Amino acid sequence: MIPATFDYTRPASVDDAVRALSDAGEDAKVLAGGQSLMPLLRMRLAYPDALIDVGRIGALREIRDEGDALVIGAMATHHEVIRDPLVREHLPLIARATETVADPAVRHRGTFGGSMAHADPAGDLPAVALALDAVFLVRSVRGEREIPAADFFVDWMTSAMEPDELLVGVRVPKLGSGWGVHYEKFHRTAQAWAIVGVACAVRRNGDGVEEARVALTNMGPAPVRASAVETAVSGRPASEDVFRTAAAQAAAGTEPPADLHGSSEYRAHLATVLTARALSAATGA
Amino acid sequence: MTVQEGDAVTTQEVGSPRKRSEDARLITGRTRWTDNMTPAGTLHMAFVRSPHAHARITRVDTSQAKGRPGVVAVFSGADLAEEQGSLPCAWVVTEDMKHPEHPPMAVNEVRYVGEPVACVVARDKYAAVDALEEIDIDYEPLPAVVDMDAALADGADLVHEDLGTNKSYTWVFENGDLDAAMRDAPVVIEREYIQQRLIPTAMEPRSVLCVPEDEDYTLYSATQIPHILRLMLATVTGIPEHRLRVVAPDVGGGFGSKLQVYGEEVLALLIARRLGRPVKWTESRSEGNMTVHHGRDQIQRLTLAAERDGRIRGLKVNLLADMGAYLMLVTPGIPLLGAFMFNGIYKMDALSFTCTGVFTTKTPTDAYRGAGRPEATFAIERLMDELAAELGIDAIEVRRRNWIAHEEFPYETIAGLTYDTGNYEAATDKALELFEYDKLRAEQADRRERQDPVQLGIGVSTFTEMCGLAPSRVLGSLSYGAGGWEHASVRVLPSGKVEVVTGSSPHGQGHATAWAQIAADRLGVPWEDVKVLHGDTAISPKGMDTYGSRSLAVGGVALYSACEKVVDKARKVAAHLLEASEQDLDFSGGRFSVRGVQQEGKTIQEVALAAFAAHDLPEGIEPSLDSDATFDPENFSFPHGTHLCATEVDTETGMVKIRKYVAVDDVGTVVNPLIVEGQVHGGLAQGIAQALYEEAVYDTEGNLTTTTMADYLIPSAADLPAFTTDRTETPATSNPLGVKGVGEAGTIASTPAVVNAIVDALRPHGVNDVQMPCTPERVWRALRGEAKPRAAEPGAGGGLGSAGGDQ
Amino acid sequence: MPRIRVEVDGATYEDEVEPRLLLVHYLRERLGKVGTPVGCDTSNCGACTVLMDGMSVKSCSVLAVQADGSDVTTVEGLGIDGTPHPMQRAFHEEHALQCGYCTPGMIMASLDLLRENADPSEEEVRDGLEGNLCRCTGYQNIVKAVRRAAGEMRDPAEQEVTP
Amino acid sequence: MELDHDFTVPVPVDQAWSVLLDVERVAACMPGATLDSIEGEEFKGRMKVKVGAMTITYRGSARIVSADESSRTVTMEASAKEARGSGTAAATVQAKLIDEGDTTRVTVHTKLNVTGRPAQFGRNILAEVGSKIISRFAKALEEELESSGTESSGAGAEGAAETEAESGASVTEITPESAAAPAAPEAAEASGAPEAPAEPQTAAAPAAKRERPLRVAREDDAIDLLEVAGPSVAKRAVPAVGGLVGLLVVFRLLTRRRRGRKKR
Repeated sequence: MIPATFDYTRPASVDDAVRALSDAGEDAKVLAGGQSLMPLLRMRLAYPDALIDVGRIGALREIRDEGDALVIGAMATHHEVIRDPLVREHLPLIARATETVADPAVRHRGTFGGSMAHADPAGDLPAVALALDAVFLVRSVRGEREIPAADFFVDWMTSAMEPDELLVGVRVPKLGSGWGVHYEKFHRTAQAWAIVGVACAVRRNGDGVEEARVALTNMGPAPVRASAVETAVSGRPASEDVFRTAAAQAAAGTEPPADLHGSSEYRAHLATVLTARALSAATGA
Repeated sequence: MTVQEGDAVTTQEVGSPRKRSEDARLITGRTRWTDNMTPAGTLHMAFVRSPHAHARITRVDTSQAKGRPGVVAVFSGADLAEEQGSLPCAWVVTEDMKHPEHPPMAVNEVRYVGEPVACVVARDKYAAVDALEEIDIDYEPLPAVVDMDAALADGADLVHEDLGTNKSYTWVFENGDLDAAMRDAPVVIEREYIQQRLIPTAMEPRSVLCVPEDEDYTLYSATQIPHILRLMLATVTGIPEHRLRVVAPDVGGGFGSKLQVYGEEVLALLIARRLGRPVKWTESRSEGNMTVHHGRDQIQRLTLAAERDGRIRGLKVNLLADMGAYLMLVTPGIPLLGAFMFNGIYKMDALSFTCTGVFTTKTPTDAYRGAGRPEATFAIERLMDELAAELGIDAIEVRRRNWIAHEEFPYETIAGLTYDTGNYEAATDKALELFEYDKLRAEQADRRERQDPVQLGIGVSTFTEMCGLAPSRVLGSLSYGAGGWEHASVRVLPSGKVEVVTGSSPHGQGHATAWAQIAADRLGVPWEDVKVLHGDTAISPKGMDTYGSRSLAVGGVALYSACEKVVDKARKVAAHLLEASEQDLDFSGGRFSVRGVQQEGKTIQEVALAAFAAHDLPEGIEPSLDSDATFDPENFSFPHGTHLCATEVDTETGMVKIRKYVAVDDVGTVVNPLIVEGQVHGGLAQGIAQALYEEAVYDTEGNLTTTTMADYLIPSAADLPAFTTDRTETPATSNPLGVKGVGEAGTIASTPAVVNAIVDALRPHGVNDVQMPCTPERVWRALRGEAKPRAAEPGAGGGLGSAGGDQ
Repeated sequence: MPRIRVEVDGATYEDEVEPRLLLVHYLRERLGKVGTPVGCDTSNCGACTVLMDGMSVKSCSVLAVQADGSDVTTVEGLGIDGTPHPMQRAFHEEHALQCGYCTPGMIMASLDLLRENADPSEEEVRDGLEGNLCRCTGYQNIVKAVRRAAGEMRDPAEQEVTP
Repeated sequence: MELDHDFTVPVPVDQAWSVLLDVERVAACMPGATLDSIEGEEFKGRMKVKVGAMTITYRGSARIVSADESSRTVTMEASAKEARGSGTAAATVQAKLIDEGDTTRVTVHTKLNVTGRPAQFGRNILAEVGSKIISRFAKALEEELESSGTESSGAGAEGAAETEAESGASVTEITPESAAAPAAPEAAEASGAPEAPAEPQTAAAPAAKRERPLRVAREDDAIDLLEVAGPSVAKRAVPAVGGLVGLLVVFRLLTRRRRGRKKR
């Protein structure tokens, strides 16, 4: 299939980009890596008037250290994120989860920010951002604002960004020492979307769990934190039994979708199994 | 021609792992896919397709589209109604078979999602696709018919109102006294198995290019059947056959899906005729998933009666086979190809087979790799495992007690076929050894003991199949519309180089390599000196094309015969040149020599040159060695083998992982082991994919929800295991080469091996079936003891509308 | 219409293109580089894989305008003066193709794989090719071919390092 | 896809019945719908469904096919085609009123049939979007019926309030730090105050854009392309609005909206 026509601009700077976005009106779309957008265009499920290609704005590609956080430029590709020494050192969960996104060729083009802005509940990275309490840095001609991950993912493929806003980067607090991380992705074939995914970070204190962050992929129209699980493991011994018991609440309060790849009921079940496994893997238990 | 003659041949080429001559262009991108060709002036077609499973077309307004820039013409079905005819079905399986009209482009009514309704012809693809949006069509929706059982119920909504029923036919085959077999049988096993609907998914999407020249038309198509297509196009359109040339250039896989006469092919021809310009159409994958014929889709209701010792008494098979909305080229015959395979390799006293073809508002079904035989093999091989479980006998042992022993061949089966040769014991013993069966059984016991969340299962499939389609007399008895012969001709050029022309039409198998091996051996010329020509009705005027694992077993044998004729002709010329009698000539290594006087001889190249010069030929001999031959097999070929699969089943998530897969196949004499192994690998991948991944899913309203590869899951390298393959070799006695087909064997054998392994892992949990594809959710549900829900619940990797509408 | 400048298989092209023109269609229909085929419309199959500035991309999911200024290598650009590239040769030697439709993409993806991992294990090859579908081979011989090519490609490299 | 909704409104059955017979009012409950013209009994309009990067615009018509006063049942049919594709959408809505004295129980049974691309994916776009649209329709109908009881009280408040209270709240909820919509957060926090959301709506233009509810374009009005965005935003926002107060807000705003019909 073939995309419908659209106008195309390739701004050289963030300022130019947000201006172009503002001028283009609400039916414009930002073209980042295009790995989610291109299939939609080709299937004619999307009809943007204009594409603002931010692929050449070098500043958006940087991954920088801000002391207690990393700021990952929206246009850093998955490939770059996976290999970035800062990410690997301070935010290995992001590297791990990104490795599971699509396939190598898609990871060469697809971007960290693009995945976030697409806000696909089956995407792997939104749950990771949620688990890590990331903050989304958003620009428009009206200025700049920051949106915490908890507010960013609003609904099925819908983020809190306005049509005239551009995601410029994501600030992710470093986890510091003592944390173990894991992303447990469950899918039928290597290329397939996650039926359920669990992003997990656990800080251990000796044999016990001091703090846990657990966020779920594809367990609702947007990623969700399994806060009941987080609470249930905090302060408890890092053991499989504890994890299993706590994980039994993983699906509490979620509204998992039912589709070709899994029923709601099955997803709810999977969430419990996978959460226990993710906790174990993150703690080496 | 006798087997002894075959044995006399020195076999240096046949049996050697020749690297393929086809590869050079394929690895460098110098390919000739149909879509690669765009003659000057080519126009591009695009289709508006029905979004409805079933609807009346009340209005088609093409006026806006006609005004779009770059648009040359727009046609609705009504615009072509006078000339488009009806797509052919060549297999009228019963006298009273209901056989509806099937216009290439819908005129009054649409009966599946994706059926073409209107067509834009434009200067380029982009302009054509844009104009589709401007075509305005009104439909009056009619009820979708999705579920086969419901379709047969009284008062059911009808797919074809005028037929008065959704039943196309009921076809019955019976042999032996089934009632007696069932009466007081100590063991009776009843099962219902679902053969889900599959989408063949050749990597090359369909493509067709029609180039008109005066009153002649050359149609390039990604087809398996250029010869059949030419005849059918002539029949459908009334364009005389001799005005049509069909070319199958490089064809990127078929697996049965390109064994078809598609509406788009007919329309490309008609529109090229109307516009007097080349017309091309290439489908997109999502378009193709809706419109390439689908495969399988049967509900199998089975009753097996057996003795306490495991010996089978009889088998009753009741099939519902989903035809889809129309009968295409061989749609109704596909399930009947399985009729003779339900007994598998086993002896039994009675077999009763009843198949009902059912119309639904879905894409028509037709041949997909194995075509009827995988379904039958699945049924009997699954039942053998069920029987073993019922009796507490090892799955291998129960098979041993029933299979035809090697000394019993030739053996006439309960289905009336004569299996010429086979050695099930040898293949099984070899497979067990490679598999380390006992070791894995021990591990299985250990995991059961430990209540390991990951259980191990072992699945067995001791299969055979009938292939090498087909003896013409058999096809005739099954009311098939054509014969099953194949043609080949051999041209010996003046320089001694050889051109082989074959009626088989490859699409990835490697005919050019293997045929050259056969010819090189028979003629004693270097392999490099043989060029194989195919896939163009102007070059290869006679043929029955490629499907049903027939190329080598029928077409290869035709070539063998043609080569024999060349040698016979050459012998006459050589005898003349050597002033010896024919009987005194030996032919070996491409050289005729006078027996006892080895230094006196003529090479076949020298003889060819002499024949060309024609200066000194014996009386009554034409100046040519060229020969052709047509081979009509006297019997099918019956490859067999033993496949063993070990699966690890995660009982917490339902995820299945193949731990080990061993396939020992007996495909008779092997011409090229490299190619044979490749065929087995690819066949395994597709059979495993049916067991674990693939399903075409329709919702209750008849929408296909697996239109993309994101939803119709084709496994990648990361999803499949490494296979251990080996062979035993029991030559076929039905042809002089001793060969059997191999193209479908892997697919036929592997599906039940995988499912048997999954069920074996879960049997202690009370599970005796998991419906295909065995998605994690289905496995999980089976573990929870859930009966198969017939409700319209999504999920489970499947939905409604595929074979029976349950999931 | 935007004007783009692209180097493809060593030749430079400058063209005006519609923004919506897919790179693969640009290659096939404007440049006549039909060696790179299209197999799907959701970027699943990988048949259209090419290297863009040395990295594998699915050319059906890249706009021609996005390739402006890039260096694109297709399967047609491999090998030197008619001598096949070791990867192409390995695919032939190991019978890693049947119909050959996935082969251009498979070869390009395999080259990308070796760029990062010169000596991949069987499992690494399988994982690395997760984005390329083949319907004929069952992948077994593809995996063998990639590992064979890796071996052949490592050898000359080693010779260079240790003169 | 079949969906059932059931609610009770604090108006007598006769009053609710008269609303149900007003196709314009009922059609107006369809989120994202725009009315283009009224031809006799038939209402023509369009509906733009926008979810993330996906957009599908439908054009079609709606009409009452039966109204049985004795059983207090109205059946309405709507059918539409994609403006740029071959797909269709059809809905049959059967609303039944049950007299419960001062209140009326309403059951709404909807049969939704979508064809074409949105129905052709395993990721269930149809279920994700369709059911949410219908849920919002039922919710809006509930509000419309309730508003009929106090219609006069809202009359005359000229169209400042373009957004349902719940959407207003949701917008503010999801963009609490929107520089361009400084009033929005306050509006969210003050959602208990009936008038509060009205004011920020105009100020928070970009924010409100994504979450515009239905408006009906009059013959004398310019055609407005509207959209449904993030269909379950409303659902998420409901708790923020909360209980009876929220309902009151809804009811007031809707009343004014109906009177307002102001072009954006």
